[in-house]
Amino acid sequence: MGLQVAREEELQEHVIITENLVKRFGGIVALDRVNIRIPKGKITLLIGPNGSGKTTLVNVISGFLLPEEGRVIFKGKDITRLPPHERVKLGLVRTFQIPKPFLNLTVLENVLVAAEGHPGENPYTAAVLRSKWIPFEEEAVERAFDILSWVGLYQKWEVPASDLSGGQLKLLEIARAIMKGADTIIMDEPAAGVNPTLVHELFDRIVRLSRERGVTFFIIEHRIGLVAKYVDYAYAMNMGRVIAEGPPDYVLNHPDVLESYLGG
Amino acid sequence: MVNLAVMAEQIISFIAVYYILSASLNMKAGMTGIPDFGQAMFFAVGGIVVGNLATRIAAVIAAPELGVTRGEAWKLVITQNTDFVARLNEILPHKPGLSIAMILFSLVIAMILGGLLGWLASYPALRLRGDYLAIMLLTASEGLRVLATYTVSIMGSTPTVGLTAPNFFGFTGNAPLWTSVFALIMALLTYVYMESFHNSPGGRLFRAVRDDEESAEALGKDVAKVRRDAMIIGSAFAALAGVVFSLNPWTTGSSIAAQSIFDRVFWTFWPWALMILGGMASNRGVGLATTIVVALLIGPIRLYKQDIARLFHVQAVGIDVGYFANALEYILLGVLILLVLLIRPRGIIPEPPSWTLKKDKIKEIARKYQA
Amino acid sequence: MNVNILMGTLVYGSVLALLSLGITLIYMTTKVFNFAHPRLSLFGAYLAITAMAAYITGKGIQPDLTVHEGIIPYRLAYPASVYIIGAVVAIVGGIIAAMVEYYLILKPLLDRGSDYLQLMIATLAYDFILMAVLFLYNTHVKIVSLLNKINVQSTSVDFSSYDLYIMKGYLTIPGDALYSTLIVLIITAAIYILLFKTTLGVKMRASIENPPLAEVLGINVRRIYALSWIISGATAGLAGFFIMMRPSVAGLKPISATSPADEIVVSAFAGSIVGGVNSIFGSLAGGMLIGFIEVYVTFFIGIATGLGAITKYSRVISMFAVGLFLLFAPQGLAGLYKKYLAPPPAAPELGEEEHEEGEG
Amino acid sequence: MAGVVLKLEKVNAGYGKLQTLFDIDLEIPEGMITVIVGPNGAGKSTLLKTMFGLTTVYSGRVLFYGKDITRLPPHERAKLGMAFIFQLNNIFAELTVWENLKLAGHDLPQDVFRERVREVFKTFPRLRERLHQKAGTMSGGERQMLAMAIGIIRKPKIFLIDEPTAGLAPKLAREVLANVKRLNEQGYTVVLVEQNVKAGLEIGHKGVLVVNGRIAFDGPARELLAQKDLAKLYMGVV
Repeated sequence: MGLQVAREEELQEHVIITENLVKRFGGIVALDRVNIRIPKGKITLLIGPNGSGKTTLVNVISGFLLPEEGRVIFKGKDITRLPPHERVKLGLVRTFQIPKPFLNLTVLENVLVAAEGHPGENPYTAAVLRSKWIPFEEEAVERAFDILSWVGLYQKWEVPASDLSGGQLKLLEIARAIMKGADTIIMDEPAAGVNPTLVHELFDRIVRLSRERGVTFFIIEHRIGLVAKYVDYAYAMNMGRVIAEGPPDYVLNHPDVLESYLGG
Repeated sequence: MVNLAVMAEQIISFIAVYYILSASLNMKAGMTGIPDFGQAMFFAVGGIVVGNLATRIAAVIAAPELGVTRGEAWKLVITQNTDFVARLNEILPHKPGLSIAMILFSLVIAMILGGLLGWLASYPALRLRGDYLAIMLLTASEGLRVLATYTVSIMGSTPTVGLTAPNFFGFTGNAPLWTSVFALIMALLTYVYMESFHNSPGGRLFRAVRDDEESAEALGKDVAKVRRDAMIIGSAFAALAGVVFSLNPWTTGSSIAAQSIFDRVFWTFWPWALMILGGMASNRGVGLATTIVVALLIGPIRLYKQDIARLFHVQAVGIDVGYFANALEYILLGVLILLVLLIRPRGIIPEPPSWTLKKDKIKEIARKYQA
Repeated sequence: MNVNILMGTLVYGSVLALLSLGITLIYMTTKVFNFAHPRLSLFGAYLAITAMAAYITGKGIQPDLTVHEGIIPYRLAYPASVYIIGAVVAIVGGIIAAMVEYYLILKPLLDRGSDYLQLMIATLAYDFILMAVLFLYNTHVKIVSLLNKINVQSTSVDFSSYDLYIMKGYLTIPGDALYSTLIVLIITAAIYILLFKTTLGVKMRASIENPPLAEVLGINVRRIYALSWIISGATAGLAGFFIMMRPSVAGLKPISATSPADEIVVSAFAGSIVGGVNSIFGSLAGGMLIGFIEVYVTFFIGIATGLGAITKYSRVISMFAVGLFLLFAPQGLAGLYKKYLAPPPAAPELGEEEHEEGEG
Repeated sequence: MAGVVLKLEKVNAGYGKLQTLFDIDLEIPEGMITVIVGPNGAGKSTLLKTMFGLTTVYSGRVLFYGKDITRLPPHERAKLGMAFIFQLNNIFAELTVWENLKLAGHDLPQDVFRERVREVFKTFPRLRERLHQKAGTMSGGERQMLAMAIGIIRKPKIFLIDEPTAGLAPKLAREVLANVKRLNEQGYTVVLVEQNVKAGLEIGHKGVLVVNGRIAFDGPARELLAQKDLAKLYMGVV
């Protein structure tokens, strides 16, 4: 079978590379030698029917599950055994299917909490030595507004997160991820439960972020019809295996993909 | 006859104690979401430090002038508390250095010990959530109350009688006035601190952890540390409230006893009521609620309960006036809490955002990025 | 073997078992730790005292302290009807206080979606109000003087000298130790029958386990919850009756509006938590266990170590029990039983993969 | 001509602020199995829950035998003769099988209840063997049986079943679908949400495809199954 070895130029072009990932639950093989490569600065889509192993793959890449075999390579570094928060520090951030905002904080505050290494977060000095963190905070607020206007939440900066709609909450999650310094964002079903108009708005933003800022997106989505036109590359999985990959049109018309969606 | 100046001094003292205690609770429960139903035990630390530590040390230092050995002074100040403190009070007015040193000593040591106890209590706070944690802290406070009540070496006093602390403000010439001023200054400093902390990235982080721990963790925040810090700092302030209470004869009624400083109604449940009334995580709300409620309710009731009760002519139906006054406070507390929960669950001033920079400054930055 | 201590343990353990049972029932159905629970007991006790005093004075009954000889020699100060009236009125009082709490305070808050903290604080607020009402009632009716009239010579309510006593040789067995234990056993059996042998009990267990499914099957879940409040109030009232009969158990002060409820609250919660807050039978066992440790075990530790004073600290033991169980065995005795003693349930069959999120 | 049990007219619905269903028009014919399929997140479960009043309806009407039930709470619908079988937690795991059944028939006269229990045992003989076992200790397939039995005891006019095969091994899934079919053969009207399109449509009479919160196909199940571009349609590409 031979282990696939990541070559130099592959490492240059691809942010995430998985090599022969295997993950079992009891007797069931959830991931069966999965090899994927996520191109840098592009939007990659992952589709597949229920139980095909998509969520397991995302959990392995983001560090919430450890694989039995295989490797996960992020920016040329083997991160297979790295805990999730270490991956966050490297720039790999995932969002959840159900957004988890800080409900009583304003949109701006939600983004500001994501700032890394804030000197003003030390509770023993924050109240007394304000001058120590004011410059950092000013800079953070600037970045936060920059990001908010990018994701399209600028108008809402003063509103508590509890007043946002489902789609806006997903935008807020993206904003926090970028504030955190993420250059690679894995999203689990960003369009689930969001009305079509907002889905288009959300993906317009995602496209802009990837084109203009070079952010890499890896997106699981079921509502393929809505989002297919926005993505650059697609993977399809079934029964724990990658059954097709390529441009979205090619993958969506692949006979194995069509067959797998109808079940056995 | 009601002496207005005295009344003002007394009420200000009560407001100060309650504000510091409620603000401390607000940091733990309102901002960080730790349901601290054991607030009384942190408060009691302040009482113990003043009653059993500062009092003894002052006695030991002043022993030669009182004609006893230092070893005797250490014991006598407890065993013959009233007499010995009376003698001490005669010479303390001439010793401003010692008095001030003892006040500062009480403040510093109590805050350190309070913080330490908060740090200990933060261990269950990291493992337990919600109502279980509330019960756990309540039980811990009750357990410490029993320990302190029956262990003379902790309280320095027998269970019910209590200790009288020396008058450390005698040197000012007008002790009642200056104890009240001292209490007021402590309360104002607490207010400034809490306001400043709320409007800092640290305050924002506390509130974020309260809203969603997992999300904070996912953003790389050390949630355990945040909860621990909130318990330490918050509890230190509770101990500070205990010191302000214990140094002040207006509030103690001249006696510090385990029964009174561990009282969970006075030092746990009233602060909860005040915090909920003011608005959780709303420092201004807590300050406002404390001022109004203490000035109009707690203060007058505690101080003039007999007079108030007489207004109701309850003797006519065979109800004891003193009992009625006590009952009145509880009924008012209960009804007040229920009304707030039903009518204004977010309090009189709902939680504000953390204005880390001036609002104008933020708006100025905002304008730059108007897409 | 100290009979007095054993008897005291039985009364105190029974009181705690009854209180823990009530706390657990409310936690299982209404999801709140009811801080006012011990005060419901006192409410029942106050009504009971009043009723008993009124009955005794009304009928002009004089206490009779002679020992009746026979196969079982005994002494009973008043006719049995006096005690029965007391117990029944206590139960009714407990139920009234509980229903007021549920319908006037907790239900409105539950309907507007209050969180656990707000519910907990509301029970506290109710506790204050109830306490103040008892306070005022006490001074208004002057229960003490009422009782003085019927020759209960004490400054506060303590009925123990008028209790049933069985006297055989040197042995004196107070009646309340017998019937409080008996009643706890009967209640345990009755609850077992209710829960496992009647349709109502099945409905109760169903409403606790899966309220939406029960509702879909047409069961009025709200009414079932009200029933649990009734049981909780009734057992609280009964516990109040026993506290009144023997307030000296475990160092409780004689009954007054504040003291017994405030002192016993931690131990009662300890019983519920040690039992595992979601287990009815666990709460009964937990209450008994805490009572046994607080009275019996500390007494013997005191004798063995020569530190008689240690019994004063008995309530610290409850505190440790709460801490240890919450931190290391939050499911309590019931959880330990399930883990180590009960037969394991069959493993459910594995799905194809971990269950992915359902659709939104 | 079979009657119409349930009718949805221009229904817009969702959870709280999140709208997931758009302009749904649908008829559920009497005595048939109607199978609702569609990709995850398309709104098929929401559609089923809307029929039982478990979602927020913003506009439109839901009719049950011609009666407007749009604003009726779930337990009232249960009394009208509708049964909903949840995807998860659809039995009382802490109760025995017998207690589960007794609970389902709590408002029935004794003799009727006995009769229905006999009926249940005819349909699911396996449950009789497990009668005094705690329901939580049974296998996944047996649990689904019990969930349906709870419904049968109430003799509803319509069964709404939400993804009964989710998370089950293939063999068990087939068994569960066979049970649904048997249910229908005894005369019950069934609405079934099923993730396995082929297997679901094979037992169904009517097929409904939901994509992106809208109905993309509504017709005979066999016709839907035979659609050449079904898979594409299914993914909402077309």
